[in-house]
Amino acid sequence: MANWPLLTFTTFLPLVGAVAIFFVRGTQEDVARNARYVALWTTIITFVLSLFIWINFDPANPAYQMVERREWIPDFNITYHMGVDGISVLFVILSTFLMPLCILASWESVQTRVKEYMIAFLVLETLMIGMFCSLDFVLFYMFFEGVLIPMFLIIGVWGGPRRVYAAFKFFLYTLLGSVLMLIAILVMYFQAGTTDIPTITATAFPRNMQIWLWLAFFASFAVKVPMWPVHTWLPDAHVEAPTAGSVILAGVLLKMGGYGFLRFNIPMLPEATEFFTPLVYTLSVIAVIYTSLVALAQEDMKKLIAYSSVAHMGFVTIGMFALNEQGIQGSIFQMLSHGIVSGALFLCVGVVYDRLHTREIARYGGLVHRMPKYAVVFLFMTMASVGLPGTSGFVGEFLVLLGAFRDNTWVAMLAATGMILGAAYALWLYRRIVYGKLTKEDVKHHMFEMNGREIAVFVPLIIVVLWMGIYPTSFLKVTEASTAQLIQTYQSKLAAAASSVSVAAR
Amino acid sequence: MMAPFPDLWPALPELFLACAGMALLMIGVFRGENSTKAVAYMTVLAMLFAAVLSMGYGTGRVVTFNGLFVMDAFGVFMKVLVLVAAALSVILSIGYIQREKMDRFEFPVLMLFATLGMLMMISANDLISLYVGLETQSLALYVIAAFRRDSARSSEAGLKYFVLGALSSCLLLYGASLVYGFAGTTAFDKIAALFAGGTHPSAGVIIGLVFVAAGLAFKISAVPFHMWTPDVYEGAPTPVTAFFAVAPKIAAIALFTRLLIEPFGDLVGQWQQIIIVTSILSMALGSFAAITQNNIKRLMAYSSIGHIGYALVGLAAGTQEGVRGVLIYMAIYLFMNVGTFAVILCMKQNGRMVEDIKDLAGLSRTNPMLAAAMAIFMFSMAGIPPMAGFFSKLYVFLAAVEAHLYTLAVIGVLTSVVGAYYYLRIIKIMYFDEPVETMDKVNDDGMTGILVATSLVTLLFFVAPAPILNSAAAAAAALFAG
Amino acid sequence: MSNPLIFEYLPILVFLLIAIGLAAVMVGASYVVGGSNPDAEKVSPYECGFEPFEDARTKFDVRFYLVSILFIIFDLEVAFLFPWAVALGDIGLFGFWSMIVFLGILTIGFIYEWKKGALEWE
Amino acid sequence: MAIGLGHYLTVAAILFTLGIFGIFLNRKNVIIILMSVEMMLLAVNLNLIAFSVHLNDLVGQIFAMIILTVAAAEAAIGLAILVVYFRNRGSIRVEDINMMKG
Amino acid sequence: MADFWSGFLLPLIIIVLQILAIVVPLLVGVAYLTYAERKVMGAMQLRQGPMLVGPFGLLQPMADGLKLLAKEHILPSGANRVVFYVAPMLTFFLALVAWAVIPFAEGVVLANINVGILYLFAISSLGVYGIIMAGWASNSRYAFLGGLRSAAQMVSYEVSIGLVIITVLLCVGSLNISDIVRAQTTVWFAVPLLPMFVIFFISALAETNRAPFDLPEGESELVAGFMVEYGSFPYALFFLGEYANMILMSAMTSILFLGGWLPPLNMVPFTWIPGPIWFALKIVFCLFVFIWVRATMPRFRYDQLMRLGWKVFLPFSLLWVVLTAGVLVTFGWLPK
Repeated sequence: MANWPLLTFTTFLPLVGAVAIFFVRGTQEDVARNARYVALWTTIITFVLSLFIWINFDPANPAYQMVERREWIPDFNITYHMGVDGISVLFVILSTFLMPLCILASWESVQTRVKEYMIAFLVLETLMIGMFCSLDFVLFYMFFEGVLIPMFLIIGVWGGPRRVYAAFKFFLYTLLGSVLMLIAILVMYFQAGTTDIPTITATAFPRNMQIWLWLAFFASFAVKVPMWPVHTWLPDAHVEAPTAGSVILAGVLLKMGGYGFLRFNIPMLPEATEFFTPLVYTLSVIAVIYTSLVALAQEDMKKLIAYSSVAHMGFVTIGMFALNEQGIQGSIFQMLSHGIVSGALFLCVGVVYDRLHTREIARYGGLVHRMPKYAVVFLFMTMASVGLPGTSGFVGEFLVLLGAFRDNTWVAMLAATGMILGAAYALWLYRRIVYGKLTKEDVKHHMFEMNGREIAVFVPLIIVVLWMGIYPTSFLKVTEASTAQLIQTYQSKLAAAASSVSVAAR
Repeated sequence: MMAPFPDLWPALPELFLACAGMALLMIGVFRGENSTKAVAYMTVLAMLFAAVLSMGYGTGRVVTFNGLFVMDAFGVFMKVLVLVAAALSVILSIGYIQREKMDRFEFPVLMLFATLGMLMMISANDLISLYVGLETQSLALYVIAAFRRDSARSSEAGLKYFVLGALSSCLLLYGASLVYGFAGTTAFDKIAALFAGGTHPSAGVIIGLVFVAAGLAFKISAVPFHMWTPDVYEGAPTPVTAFFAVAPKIAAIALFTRLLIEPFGDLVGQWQQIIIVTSILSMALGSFAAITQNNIKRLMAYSSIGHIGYALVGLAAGTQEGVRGVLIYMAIYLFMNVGTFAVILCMKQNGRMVEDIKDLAGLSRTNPMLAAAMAIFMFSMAGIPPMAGFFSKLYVFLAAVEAHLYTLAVIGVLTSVVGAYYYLRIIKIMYFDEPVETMDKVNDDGMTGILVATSLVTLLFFVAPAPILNSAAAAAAALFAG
Repeated sequence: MSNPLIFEYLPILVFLLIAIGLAAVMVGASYVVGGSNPDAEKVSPYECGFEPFEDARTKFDVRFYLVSILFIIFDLEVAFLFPWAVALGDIGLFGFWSMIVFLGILTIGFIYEWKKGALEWE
Repeated sequence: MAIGLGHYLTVAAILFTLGIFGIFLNRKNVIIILMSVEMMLLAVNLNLIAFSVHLNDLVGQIFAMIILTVAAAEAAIGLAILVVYFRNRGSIRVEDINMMKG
Repeated sequence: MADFWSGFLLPLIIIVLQILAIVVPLLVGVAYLTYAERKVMGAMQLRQGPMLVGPFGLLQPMADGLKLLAKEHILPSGANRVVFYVAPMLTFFLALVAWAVIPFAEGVVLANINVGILYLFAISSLGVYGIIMAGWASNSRYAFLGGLRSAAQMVSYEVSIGLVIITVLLCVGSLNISDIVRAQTTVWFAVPLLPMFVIFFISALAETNRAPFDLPEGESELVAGFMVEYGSFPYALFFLGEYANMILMSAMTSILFLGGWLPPLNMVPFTWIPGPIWFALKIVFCLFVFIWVRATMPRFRYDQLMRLGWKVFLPFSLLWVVLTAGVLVTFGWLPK
């Protein structure tokens, strides 16, 4: 099993499924049914396969594991280099975990062009996994950018009424950021002579260059995260995307930005990171508070959750740039948690949307009377989002705040304020939708309890949220070694730079 | 002074193509109009065979015809590209010219002769052979632009192309005359020797170089000499546009590259600024002007202007890596563009060719394969990985960054985002909009084959990029060694 | 600039001037001697009994264009032949065969024209 | 006053500029554009021959000769296209060449 | 001052005198060529020709000239005045200036330039301008069509003339006209290049719009073609130009194929007679053939005319060029 290219298999298995679906022929119903089943089984197998990655992963080892390396473009020293460490491995699992749920969630809600839909999702999965596994910049960039294509189509084809606008906005915003990153990658290539990520991580860049490179990377990842003020694509994209698209967007795509910060900005450009930390803090704090306030004013469920994502990701960036173990571990944990919780929330919205075809909060009310199980699930996820102890959200936010306190009290305090606001809008949303009297006619007649499939979607999510909340060590253990190494790299590089500066000054 | 017989071997592809062209002309004229299809297929075979002949040529640099003609790995690479592009265009045109009642056998033959001119351009090693090759190409192109005699648009396109082409030839010649006068020679090798070792050139040479560059900028339709492109692309018959968009561009870029690198390589400081400005303007105009277009051929015109801007980014670097970037760019550009035009040639509703972008509405429903192919090309042109177009941009920007042209690179990537917008617009129309009218079914094996082949190349380029990258690298190295 | 060259051509220049002068004098003299007394009928263009009702410079057969275009091509080829013919003794076999190839290509074009009917006049 | 290289170049430059202006300022007739092109080629040939004599090098004259030939072919094709155009549109006014805009 | 006199003015006066020595006999020759034509044709048609003015009608050309001089000028309505008048002047002018390079004997030539034959070729090519201008400027359909047809005819045959000249040049190796004549010392080119000689002469007929190729101005079809609107002395200029061109073409024929001023055989009785006389005799002979052809041959149809030029003469002369060059190269007979 050791020599088995597990990562490659996991990455490209969905693609095989996509190709298989591509060749499905027959009547429209047959094609749709077969496509659904092929997609479901492909994603499930991929998930199982990815569990082997976790099993084989040695948490004590901070280095990249299960490394595969092949010649790709030898002229440029660009290789096909895959591997996972403690930072990335859980994101891979997150992606593969959410995927079957997304397929299930779209089982009935997507009726048009099912074949293309499933292909798009499977391609998307390949790209996401590949992105988290790649250890070569060009390879990384390929996956990172490639994600735009299926996502653009998912939003644009199966999205809501303003899908075209949203799809364009999503695409162009992210593209704009990442092309600048491309330039930065090229500059690094010439500095380091390779696009190999571990090698570049070990390379020292001059301070001036670091500043520019950092900004370029930041442009890309800040849009992805998204940070205030470049977050505006997110509400649109979330609102217009189909439910499963929103889940993936919130669950995985946003994590790409955070992952990018951890993988590139911090270890590669420590001096610039140090220099820009105040900026990141400022933006994150604004994000946390401002978007929470904006979320309060939302009339659209998805929009509200979208803004909450911005706020939560603000926490993540704060934790990350606290640059201590608690902060970074917390931010990773928070990202995983948010991936599952916000995904689940979007699924909750999807459930009611499938019934009433509206996301306007005011149209609902009193659902608890008709759909008690749903009310429970929704409540649970809302609590997880707010950060109730015992749920995953609590662990992440707690660790982040802890880390932040150690670095900057003010930031931690403001972030904590954001948490309160978060509780406010989440609970208010829940109250408006689920509680109250059942007055509206259409709610009375159209809202039925969740069926088996829908429950099957939520059960694993609930289990995971509880698991993460009650026994977080099984996750934190995985990230621990790599985080420690990350911080150590960061500190030692900073120290080296400082000593060389002082040598120069002397 | 008895001139010795020159070594004809390096010019074998050209000689073969010339003979084949004349033979086909004779076959056509003796067999009559119904021989068009046969002549067209034979043209394709001739082009492909010429490509094989070019490839059979080894490495190293050979100069023949008293220094007028040069053959090296750079030439091989570019010639193969041009020949492949031309052959694909001919295949694309076969069905079209039959349907549109313009199946005169002169059409493929003219394309063959234009290709011959392009090969000569690529191998030109003297201002005279440069001019002769350029004109051999241009004269044939003028005619095929106006090939639909009964169409006012086609003849207008031909007229415009002719007038501006002639003007550009004049500019080029005026520059050539100045270079000749002030450098005292027209041979590239001698000009290069003149400036080797940092000799400062006289103002006359620089002015001449600027004029020559302007003339060539016309041919590659770089801003500010791009005015003809949209009109000609729109007016010319579509397969002709496909041909225009690819083969002559590749040849002209090859010529431009050789001219700037070989004889004027040591004057890089003098021409770099010009190329940078041209490049930026082309990228910007190509991106912004395309946004408002409704005709897809016109849009492709602006797109090609933009692409030339990106290719020039590589040239602006003036380094071996830059040239390699240009070569890779043109190679990938070939497949994307031929593919896109194959899609455009499939756009037919109720037996009538349509070329409005809005006619593509809902294509993904009515013809999912065509839409998928088009989407691949559009994403590729926008430079989104993993499509081939990403790699083409990667390598030119790589060169620009290496040459410390950061501003140029940043402007380049920013315009590529703007450009992405209009490529996305096409995808949006195909995928997001509801179909209005279905496209006719296309029964053309050649076209289908090209569609499949080009879209697969574009999509799967990343799997095995080495062949193209390596030969481009070898070609660039050859240019700098020579 | 060599002076002998100018002296060789000077007579031609003078001849040109004299010829122009002569032609002008002749026309001028007849203008003076003959005078002019036009009326509407006299100055109307010659027609076979019809009133000329429109400009005479209208469209005409495209063949005339064809002839002129063919002429340009062939006359220029003659321009290439002139120096070749004079220098054939110096340039040897290579020169000879080059021109034969050139003429061969020309012949191909000529055959093409012939078969396409560009040389037919009816 | 000896007529030197500079004079020839000046004349050629003037002719060339006139040709360019003829192309861009002319709003009347396409034929005038063709004639302007020919004038520019004339300027080029003048340049080449002046340089050829100045450098005592035959290449310039050969170049001029080739330009003459190619220019003739070019003019022939240009005229042919013009005729085709005229048959389609019934006009060769420069202002009328505007079917495609944008 | 002396410098000015000996270095500038004197040579100039000499040149002018030389020119007059060419022009005056030429014009007289033209005048009497018209007379000769009428007389010869009269004789061939068994009639007398002009007899009234002067003895044997010898003063007839003068009378014609005076008549034309005295005639009224007419500028047709709608005509382009400048072009209308320039056209005949151009025709006449070209017919004159071509003589600048014609050698009348060894060393007897106004301008012995080394590209004489090119000059001749160029000047004779320009002749078509006069015709086109006249046809266009007249604003008459007859004139317009006549001009076009005439121009098309002239350019068609000019190609063959060019090729014929090339064959001669191949045998000479020089563009100097005197050299061309000298090269025929052993044998006139009419002998080895007989087919070319024939082609050249026939093309010369077509080039001068003479019978049997005179249909551009055929009285019965196009009422004198491009000249229909001309009267008075402009008409006379066309007339003069045309006949001067005939003489010129005869001179070219003599130079290229009949050995110019050289005697037929380089031996005693012939060498007694001076070169100019031989030259004149040859020209007269050619002119006689011109007239003879006119008197005997029926007029060609236009399509036949174009066919002859493009489909017979052009390929044939092209072939002959290749043949000549091939033979010369193969046997090493190339000059120099």
